[in-house]
Amino acid sequence: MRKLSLDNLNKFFAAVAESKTIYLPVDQKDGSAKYAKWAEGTEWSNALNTVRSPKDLFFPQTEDLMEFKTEGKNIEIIDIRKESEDFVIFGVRACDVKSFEVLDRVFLSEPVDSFYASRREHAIIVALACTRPSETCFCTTFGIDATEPAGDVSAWKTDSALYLKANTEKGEAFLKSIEALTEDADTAEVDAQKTKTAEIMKKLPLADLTTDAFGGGKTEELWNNPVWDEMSQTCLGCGTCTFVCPTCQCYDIKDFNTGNGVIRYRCWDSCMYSEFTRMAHGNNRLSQKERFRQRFMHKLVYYPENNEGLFSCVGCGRCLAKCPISMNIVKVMKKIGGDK
Amino acid sequence: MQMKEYKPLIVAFCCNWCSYAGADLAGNNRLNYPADVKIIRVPCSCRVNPMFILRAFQRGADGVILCGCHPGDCHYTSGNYYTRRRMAMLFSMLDYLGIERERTRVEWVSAAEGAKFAATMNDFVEKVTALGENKRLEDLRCKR
Amino acid sequence: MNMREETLIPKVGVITDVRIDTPDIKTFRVVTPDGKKAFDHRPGQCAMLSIPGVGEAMFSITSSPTNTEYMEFSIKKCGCVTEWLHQAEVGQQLTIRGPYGNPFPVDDVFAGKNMLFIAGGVGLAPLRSVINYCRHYRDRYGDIDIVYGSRSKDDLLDYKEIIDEWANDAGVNVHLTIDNPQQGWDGHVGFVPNYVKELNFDTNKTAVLCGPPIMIKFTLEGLCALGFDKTQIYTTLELRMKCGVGKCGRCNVGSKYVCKDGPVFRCDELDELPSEY
Amino acid sequence: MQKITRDQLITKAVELLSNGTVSAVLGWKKGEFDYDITPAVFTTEEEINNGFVYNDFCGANFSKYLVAKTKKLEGKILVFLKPCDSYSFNQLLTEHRFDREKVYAVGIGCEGMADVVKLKNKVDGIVSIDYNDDGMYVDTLYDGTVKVDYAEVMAERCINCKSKKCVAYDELLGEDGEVIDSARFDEVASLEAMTPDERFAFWQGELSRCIRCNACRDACPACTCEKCVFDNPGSGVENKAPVTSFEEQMFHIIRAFHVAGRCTDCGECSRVCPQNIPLHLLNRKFIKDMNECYGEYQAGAEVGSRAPLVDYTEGDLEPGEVFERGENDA
Repeated sequence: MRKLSLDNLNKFFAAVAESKTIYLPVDQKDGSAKYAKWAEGTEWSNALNTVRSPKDLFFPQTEDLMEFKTEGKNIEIIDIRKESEDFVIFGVRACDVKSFEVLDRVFLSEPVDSFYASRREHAIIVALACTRPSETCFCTTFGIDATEPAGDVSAWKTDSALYLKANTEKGEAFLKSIEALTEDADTAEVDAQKTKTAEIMKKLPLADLTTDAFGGGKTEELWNNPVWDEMSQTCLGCGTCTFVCPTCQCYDIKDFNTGNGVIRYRCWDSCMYSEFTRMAHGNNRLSQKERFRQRFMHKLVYYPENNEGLFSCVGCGRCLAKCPISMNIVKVMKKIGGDK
Repeated sequence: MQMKEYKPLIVAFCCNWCSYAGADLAGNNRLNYPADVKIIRVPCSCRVNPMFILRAFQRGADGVILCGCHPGDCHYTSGNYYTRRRMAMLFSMLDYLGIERERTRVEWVSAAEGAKFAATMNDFVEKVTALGENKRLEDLRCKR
Repeated sequence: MNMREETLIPKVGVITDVRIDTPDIKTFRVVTPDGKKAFDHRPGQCAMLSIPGVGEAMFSITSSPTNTEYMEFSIKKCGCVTEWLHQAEVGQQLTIRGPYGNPFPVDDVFAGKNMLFIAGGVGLAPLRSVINYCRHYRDRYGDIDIVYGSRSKDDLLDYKEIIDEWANDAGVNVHLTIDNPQQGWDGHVGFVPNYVKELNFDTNKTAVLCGPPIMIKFTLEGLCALGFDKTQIYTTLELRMKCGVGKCGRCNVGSKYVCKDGPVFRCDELDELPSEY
Repeated sequence: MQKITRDQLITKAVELLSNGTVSAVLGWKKGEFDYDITPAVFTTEEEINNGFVYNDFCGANFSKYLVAKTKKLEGKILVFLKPCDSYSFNQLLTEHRFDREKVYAVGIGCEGMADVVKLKNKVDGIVSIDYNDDGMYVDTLYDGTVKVDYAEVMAERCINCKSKKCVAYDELLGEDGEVIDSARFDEVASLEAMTPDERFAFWQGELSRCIRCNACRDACPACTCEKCVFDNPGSGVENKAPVTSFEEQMFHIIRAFHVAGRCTDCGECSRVCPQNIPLHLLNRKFIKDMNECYGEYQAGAEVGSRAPLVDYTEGDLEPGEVFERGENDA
């Protein structure tokens, strides 16, 4: 384990930034945080997490896929892809690190999504252990240890220092590149922090939430549950939950005619939108109940069925904080699983 | 490198009954006004939806002017009265968002006012030229 | 740049023939600009066609894989992309990518079986690929029955091919029907599900169904009434798709993605899916 | 803290349900942490006793739900209207969006609602909240019990409340208030006083956070189109994500314009925005302009009133004069 004095933090960012772009959580005017590029003078946010998840950095909300030039009846396809450059995502929480695994299984399964893969391969993830989880946190439900985040490098921030531990080859190379700024350290302070945080995690209001009622193979059992009617009745059908979710990955592909050509781009889409499944001949999910059910069934049943039991939720709590009507996956899980 | 002289692109929505005829008259009378004014004929100034104005800017317009019959003279009795309120509100909103107010204008031009049409366009183009390119309400994709 | 292949980036295709089949269905022949078939496919698979600026949509490949020269798509005018295609002329380029989805199990499950094909309207498009495949390798399959119905005689897709070729093949029985009586039509009149029941097929067959959802529903009931088991019946689904490779999430039904795990499903597999297709 | 209590509302709801006046109740349902309250439809006394809550986080405006619920449910539906909700209620009636006969409206006085974001910016790890006369006592994960004054966390829309008068109801609980001469346009005015460059920078900063979740639209009681122009592929402007800053601007200008004259200034758009964009400042700009140019008008104050943008007078200001007006004021 290596140790970086917090006094050297800016030197560290500057040193890394010489060769790679660093993205880290920074505060916004309204008090929330977002991932932004580090530049001289950028302050690292103390916020527990960002409103938008770091999935943006691999799977941006909008991205151009290709361009077309048309002339008469002829079409030319222009491949505008560029290999990503190396970059560092700094301060990713354990839940969000886990979300990358969820996304990987979609985008890196055959046929591999080259846009996503290129960024993923060039990213170094420096994950940060939590010390002050919020009441909306429930990552433990999904077996995530917030005190021991995965990622290429795990980091622990104490009052005076940042402790760093490499988990992968990429991570080791990264630590090596900043060796001059860090020193060897024992794990005492980190261990103490972990114990303390673990105690807090146990006391969180959602600590006893379980996934027992869910998982692959439960489609038939849960599909006709009257809960869907009841819980979806005031859903607004907006896309807030899906857009702040670190694991939601549905997208749309659209064309934009610039007047000089056509750009085909993709953008996030939401299964909560009424247009999501609309075809020329009709729509197979006509009511908000069906769309609402799709979202939660996908996260808690369909996805685990296809991915050896891995749930497509990481307990980050963003949807709990942001849903305009405060309806969320925890309420659904508790209602179906039996409120304790 | 020689600097190319900046010429703004102006979109003019002209009502079919008055302003479009006014533009025609300006042409017939050989009155000069810049060729950078692109006229879009609409059945009534009231046909112009706020989205038209924004889309004109998106597609590269540097200024948008809306011309209709004089209040009281609308072919459809009251269309331009509604336009007047709508555009007043819309342009005030654009101004509120920090978009230069000289880029938008409403002008009443009758079929007999060829000279006014030409003068209005000359004046508008001059004002927009002074402002330079539209940067605040542009869609970069359309400039590739 | 040495980035890996990207399935979302299509190839250019060119329309070399447009056949007007019915008032609202045209069949387009598509090859690459150098005159070759864009890619190989299996019966029942689909391809994404697009017109830049208009949109992209999934279509089943109606020509048989045994046709190595070109692909054909029978397309009904019903949305943005299809409407645009319907006014396209020969020589128009479009983009094409694929093949997507699972094919019909023509070489294993279907081999040696008596085949019963049941189609309604434009639902013949995906089946034509299998039918022609089976006709091409005639000796690998038993008897072939084809039940095809449409609104009227004019709405029968590939009518000429059916009459001139299919009906003349040995061991191939074609049963046509239209919804309402029509002058110049001396064949059967009535809906497909009823006709299937009337024909009273023996159950020593593997059935393949495609058509509007309501037809599929009642024909399936009819077949089961005749004693067919759901494991003997195959159908092909259609849902909104964007990526074609099980990532965009649109065609997700239960744990399946129609584009990747379908579009061909055995009817007993469908029973395991939530009824949302 | 609200003067109207949960018990009062429950008693009323149960009474109306059991005497058959209504068959369903639109109300607030308790959440996990006392502040995450969900609008819900209650149909039995048991459901009401178990789940119905009313506290300072019951800000959601129910009026829009009536459009869908009156079509779907048999019999009358009971709705509780806070003063600002009652304006939306009237506005929807003006636009014939639901059948008044199918609704039993109970007006309730309101002392101003709390803003969860403000509370969370003050207090970390909220476990539960007690409401006392002198403030909220928030039980937290890290700092024990923290006392928060109601005024500290009051929502912006309530600080600048325009009216405590219920303008529509079948029955009123508590006392009716008065229309207030509020300072709600002050922030708009201070923006107007900035230079165009400053205004542009301000709005770029705000709008660039937009994720186009459409929550502002979907929560807005004035946005009741069956098909929104931004969802309609035929409109040519359908978009699901703000690809460029232009599309951000367009969405928000058009959203505000489409409700101009119909917006009652209930503030739901700003409340639901996950990125805390002050969307009400766009709506209020239109309201302020219309008040100044075409006379005072409050949407929803009475059923059947004619909004400024569907009306005119021959002597209206010219668009150019609207700008000059600003300059003369300054």
